[in-house]
Amino acid sequence: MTSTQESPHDITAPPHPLLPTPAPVQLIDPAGAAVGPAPDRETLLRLYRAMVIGRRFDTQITALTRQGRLAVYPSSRGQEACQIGAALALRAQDWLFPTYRDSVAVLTRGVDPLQVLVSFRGDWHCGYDPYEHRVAPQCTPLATNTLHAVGLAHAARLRREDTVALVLLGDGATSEGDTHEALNFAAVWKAPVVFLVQNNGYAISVPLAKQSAAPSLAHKGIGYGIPSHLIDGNDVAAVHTTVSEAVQHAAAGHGPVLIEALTYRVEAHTNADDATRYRQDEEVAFWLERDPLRRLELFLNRDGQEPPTEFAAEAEALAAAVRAGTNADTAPDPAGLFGHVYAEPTAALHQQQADLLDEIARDEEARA
Amino acid sequence: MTSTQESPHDITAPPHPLLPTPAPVQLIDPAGAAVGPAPDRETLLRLYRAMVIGRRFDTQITALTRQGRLAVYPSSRGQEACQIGAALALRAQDWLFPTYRDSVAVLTRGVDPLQVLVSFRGDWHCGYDPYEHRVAPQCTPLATNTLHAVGLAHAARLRREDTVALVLLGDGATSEGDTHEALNFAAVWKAPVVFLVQNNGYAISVPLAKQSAAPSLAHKGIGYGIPSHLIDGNDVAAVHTTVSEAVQHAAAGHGPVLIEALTYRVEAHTNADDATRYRQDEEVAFWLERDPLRRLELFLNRDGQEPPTEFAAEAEALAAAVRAGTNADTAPDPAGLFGHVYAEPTAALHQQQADLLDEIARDEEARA
Amino acid sequence: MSITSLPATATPVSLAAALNQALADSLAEDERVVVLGEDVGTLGGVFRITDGLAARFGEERVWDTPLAESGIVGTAIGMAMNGLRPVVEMQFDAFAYPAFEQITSHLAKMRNRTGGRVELPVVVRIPYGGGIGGVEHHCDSSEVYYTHTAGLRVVTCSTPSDGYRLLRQAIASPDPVIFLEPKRRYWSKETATLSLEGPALHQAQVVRPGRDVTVITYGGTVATALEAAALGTEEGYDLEVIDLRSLNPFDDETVTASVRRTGRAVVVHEAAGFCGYGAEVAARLSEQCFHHLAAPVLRVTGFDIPYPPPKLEAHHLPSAERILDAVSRLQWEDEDV
Amino acid sequence: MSITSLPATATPVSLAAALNQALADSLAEDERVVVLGEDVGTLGGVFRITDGLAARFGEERVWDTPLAESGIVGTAIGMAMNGLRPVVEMQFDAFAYPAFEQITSHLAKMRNRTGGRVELPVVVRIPYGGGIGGVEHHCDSSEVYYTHTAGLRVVTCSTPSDGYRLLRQAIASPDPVIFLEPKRRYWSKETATLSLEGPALHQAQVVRPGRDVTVITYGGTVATALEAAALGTEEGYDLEVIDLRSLNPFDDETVTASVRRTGRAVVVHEAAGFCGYGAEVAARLSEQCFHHLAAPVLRVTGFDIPYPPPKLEAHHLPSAERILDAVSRLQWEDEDV
Ligand SMILES: Cc1ncc(C[n+]2csc(CCOP(=O)(O)OP(=O)(O)O)c2C)c(N)n1
Ligand SMILES: Cc1ncc(C[n+]2csc(CCOP(=O)(O)OP(=O)(O)O)c2C)c(N)n1
Ligand SMILES: [Mg+2]
Ligand SMILES: [Mg+2]
Repeated sequence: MTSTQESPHDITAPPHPLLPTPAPVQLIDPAGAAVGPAPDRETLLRLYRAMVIGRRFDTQITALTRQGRLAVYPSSRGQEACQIGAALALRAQDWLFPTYRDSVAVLTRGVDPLQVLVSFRGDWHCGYDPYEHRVAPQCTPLATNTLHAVGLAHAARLRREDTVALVLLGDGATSEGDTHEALNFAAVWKAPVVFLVQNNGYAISVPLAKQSAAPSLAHKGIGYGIPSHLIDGNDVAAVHTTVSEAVQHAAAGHGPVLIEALTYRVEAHTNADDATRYRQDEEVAFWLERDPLRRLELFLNRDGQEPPTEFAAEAEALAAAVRAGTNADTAPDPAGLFGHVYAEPTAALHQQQADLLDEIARDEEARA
Repeated sequence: MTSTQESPHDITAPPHPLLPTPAPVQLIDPAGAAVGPAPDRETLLRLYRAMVIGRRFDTQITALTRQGRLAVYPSSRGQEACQIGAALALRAQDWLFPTYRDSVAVLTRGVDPLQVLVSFRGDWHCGYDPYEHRVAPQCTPLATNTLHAVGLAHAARLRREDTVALVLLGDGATSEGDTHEALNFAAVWKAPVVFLVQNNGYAISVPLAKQSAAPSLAHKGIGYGIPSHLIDGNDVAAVHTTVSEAVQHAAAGHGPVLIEALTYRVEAHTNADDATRYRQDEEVAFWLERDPLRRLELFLNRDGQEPPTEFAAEAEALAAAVRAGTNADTAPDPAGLFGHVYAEPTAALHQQQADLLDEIARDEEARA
Repeated sequence: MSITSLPATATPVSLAAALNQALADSLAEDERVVVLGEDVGTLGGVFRITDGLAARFGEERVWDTPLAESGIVGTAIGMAMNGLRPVVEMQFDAFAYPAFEQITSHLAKMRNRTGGRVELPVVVRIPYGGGIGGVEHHCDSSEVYYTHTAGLRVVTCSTPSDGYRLLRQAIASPDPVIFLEPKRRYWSKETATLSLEGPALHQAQVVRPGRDVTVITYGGTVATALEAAALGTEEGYDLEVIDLRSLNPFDDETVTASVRRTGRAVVVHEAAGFCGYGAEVAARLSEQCFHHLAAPVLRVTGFDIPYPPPKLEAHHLPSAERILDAVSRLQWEDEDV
Repeated sequence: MSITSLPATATPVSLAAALNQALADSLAEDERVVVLGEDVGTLGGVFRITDGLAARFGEERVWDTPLAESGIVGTAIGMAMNGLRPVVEMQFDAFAYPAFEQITSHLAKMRNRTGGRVELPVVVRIPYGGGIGGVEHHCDSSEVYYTHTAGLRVVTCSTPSDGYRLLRQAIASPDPVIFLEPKRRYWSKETATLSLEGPALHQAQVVRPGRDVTVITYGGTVATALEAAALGTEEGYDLEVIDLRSLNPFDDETVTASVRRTGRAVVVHEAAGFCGYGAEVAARLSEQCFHHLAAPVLRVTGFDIPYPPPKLEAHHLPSAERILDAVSRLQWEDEDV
């Protein structure tokens, strides 16, 4: 055998054009050093700004949740590189299909922070107008949003509109049948969809090993004929670059792309969860060491460059606005229960609303 | 570059241990020539016998269906190599999970031919005792049987029983979410299951190209960590050998195997279908040329050897028994409607049964 | 052979042809309408309801999907979010169950959860019910799963002319509609001119006026009730028959007016009786017409069993005789129980 | 902390702890019993109902599945075919919908389709209903989807001691059981000795005897009805409260005996009223007790809307006051309508 044949396994080359590279794509390593072509500084500063703000938004909500001001909050902490790298890869005409976990992505897309919080405060199911920023309602039934993204993207294609749909899902959600159907429909229809799996290692308490025995979740793509990428999800440069290329690929009519981003959920599943029951402090510490925001900071700091400081002030202002906006307890109008079940309330709903309002009036009278 | 590096793409080697070979595995070619290590003659004769009988059974039912003696029949014609090669790869302690299409596999497993026909005659939903020959009821809701197979196999493993479950499904059924969930559960649990996809090119009228954009359906395996094989489904030797090895693999505790067998449905989807609406006669003719039974005959005939003739007589006897057994019109007992909804009929069901029997009695009286 | 161009003059037309015409006319009039499902393209559907549509309107308007019902409804939801009006076909009743989560958690709720900002004008066509000698899983009457789910309109049809009108209205509706087609009536013909004029989507119709008893039904059993009414005259009963058409919302006005007049009611459907649609009808009639009722509202329904195999289905399905039996039990002589 | 070893003497015990004990005792007594679902292993379930079981019985008896509900129920069916008695957990009500096809087309029908040869002793545990400040998709009352499906037993529990008994009976049942756990009562305590003695799986129970009105309810609203009964005494009403426990089959005997005595009935549940379970109760009471009823059977239910967000759910849920309002409308002075 010649020496060229004995060359070590090349981790940058996939064994099949549709398979991911064996090692996750990384452009900036955990120490903040460039290991691949990073985006230009302007892009990186856009990403950095959003990450500073996103992190502050998330920690602020977690704090408010601890004070009981929210019904529930599934934190994005640790996953900001995925959510922001991806959200900022979208063009104005594209759509984002987020899950309950992706509040930071929703914020980054331009949705008003207090509108993001409406559902977590228990005021209403979706607090923003999905059409305003092209952000679907945050989705709770796992993997169901993947199909919505495919349908929306396919409709855009039928209508000759240049729109890509980016759908976010977790490692656990990849096990649901809907994910399979969505990948398949997208591939057969060549729908312009980007599937971004945020593999944070857990579905609530269930670790990836109990979720999948595949070499990687990105290895699923080839079974649908979808090109797939495995990336370092704590490297915002890798996420942004890969998703941007995927959006271009989809927009160019080449069909869907599947991306698996390896990341970690730093907080518990939600404030109601007790993560100490199923994971070790050392594991969390390991991942805190790989914090995506710090990594970008290290990169921006390299060669003694100073990262901009004005974003911190912006983030604090947003946090203050969030605190102020959630200060007062809100009471949504009970009449709102009946108005949007159908385009026009049915006779029965009119009656039920009248009965309720009457009951409330009687109660108030009784109390007065 | 050296010439070894320029050697043509090797179709016998998969690019990854979990991927299928690019070209389908074939042991006997359409002309009846050996192109790989065929099973021994004794095994081939067992297969041949079952194919002669299975073919006759199928054509007999199709004829009876034309005469209106059956409610519906989805023919196995053309797929005998898949169904028989696979069924005969099972050991007594293994289970078969067939679909509506797999009557020949069910017959081959030992189920009484008239019991196979009970459901197609409209007498009852499942006409045989699933435990007698370890054959699940023929399954109509697509892909749902894949999960049953995984559960049964996993239970066997938990109980330290040496049982493998073989589940049959079609190309269309691979699109259903249940197939995905079953492959994933099987892989994560290392359940002893063999998934055999009979890719006959169509789901009723829908051709494979509208069903999947994957390089092959067997390429789905790697996305679950399941070793996968693409085989010539009209080559009973390839089917039998591959499924036998898969059964061994699963029985040895190595987990599930996915096999895609390329075959063709010669008849329409069922007797109620009009296949001329969606496929060309030339396509059917092409596949008739690749008939699995004839291929085995050619192989057995090679070097002037005579294939045994006694199987034809056996097949005729079975066909005659089927004709005789379906001659009289049967009328199942209406009381049977209520007896097996629950272990014990509820008070309400007792009442409904009494009402019905009373009504029937009154009707008969009126008619008398 | 395409059945998509019927003349505007009265002519014998089957329910299947009328529904095909409704789809064709909706596709022609509104470019946002698309038709998708298993085998709806080249084949024209296993019941040929979409026959000829792919050829006429092209594969971008009418197409075969991969085989996955959750996928079909889920992607239709996405399409509707983006301005289309998808009409999807579930091949048979029981094969809509894989789509149950998409229907229940999204199709039904999207308008509500977004405070009216996102509407989903999707029609889910489901050939339902028995009476065609179909094997297991091909004959379910699944209406209650949908009528109990707030946010869905649920509609049934019973005749070609009404089927045409209802399907067109369903496609035009801003709400998601579960459109139940009684498969055993697909081939029943009626001499009619297909037109949009007639009752609105939410209205019930008195299809036979009568004095003695109100028979309330829908879909496949409307014809059975009419048969009972015809037979009933021989036994001296004058039955009023109401075709509900819209199962949700329920047209209280039409139904209670009739029952207050007749004082007696029978509800008829194929689905199992227990927690069946007839329970709602009986419950609300008791609430709304209590002092007008001379007898309890009786239900003539399928038994509380899985749908039986072909050779036994005749026992299961409500017959004209069984309806008349119920009528005769309506305490005509004021016996106490 | 494990809550799996409770003393046999009467002691305050929550519904959650009682259900945990029922699982532990079933696992200990019958080696065929296995427990599986999302997060039921290491975490002990999001409601901790399976707390400590994996540690005590090992990962081959109690384990975390991949995240796919159709997969969970579908594989449980296969396991039951092969001699096990799986108890599966659906994490929340709306997350059982992906399993709807497996439940409806297989779990419910397998015994029937095989003429009794294959039985599926599977228990599907579903934490259901609202009242816990849960966000959308976490608070559905989905009982009718199951009660209308022949072949399934459907059971609800309302107290720790009864929850213990019912769950043990459900696991021992040869039929598939949908076991609905009212999540807002998980933390309600009762001083009780957990035992198997008491009513059978299919029996309703009069949980408070009374003379004037029969209030029929189940699950989460039993406590509400008892509250109404307590308040009602002040208003001069003596309410009898029946906890149905088994929603399918329905215990006609207990319920009609009560209503024939009281002559008045109110049905209470959280689910939407339209085609809700109360419709069946009202319909069959009208059929069976027509001449005993002084007033129509009234229903106090959730509105016909998707389950509302946390801050509005109190308006939606039946309250003791709303039950008493209905009681007061039961035509005590024989007004005609
Ligand atoms: C269909 C469905 N089943 C169960 C749940 C309950 N549930 C909510 S989040 C979750 C875990 C999801 O894990 P993953 O997809 O990895 O996302 P992550 O929360 O880690 O971001 C589960 C089981 C749900 N929301 N939907
Ligand atoms: C869940 C479900 N959806 C739809 C159907 C209706 N149906 C019966 S067979 C069939 C096509 C199946 O194609 P394939 O899986 O390739 O199997 P084949 O009939 O070719 O053997 C369809 C759509 C069904 N039986 N189950
Ligand atoms: Mg996760
Ligand atoms: Mg096929």
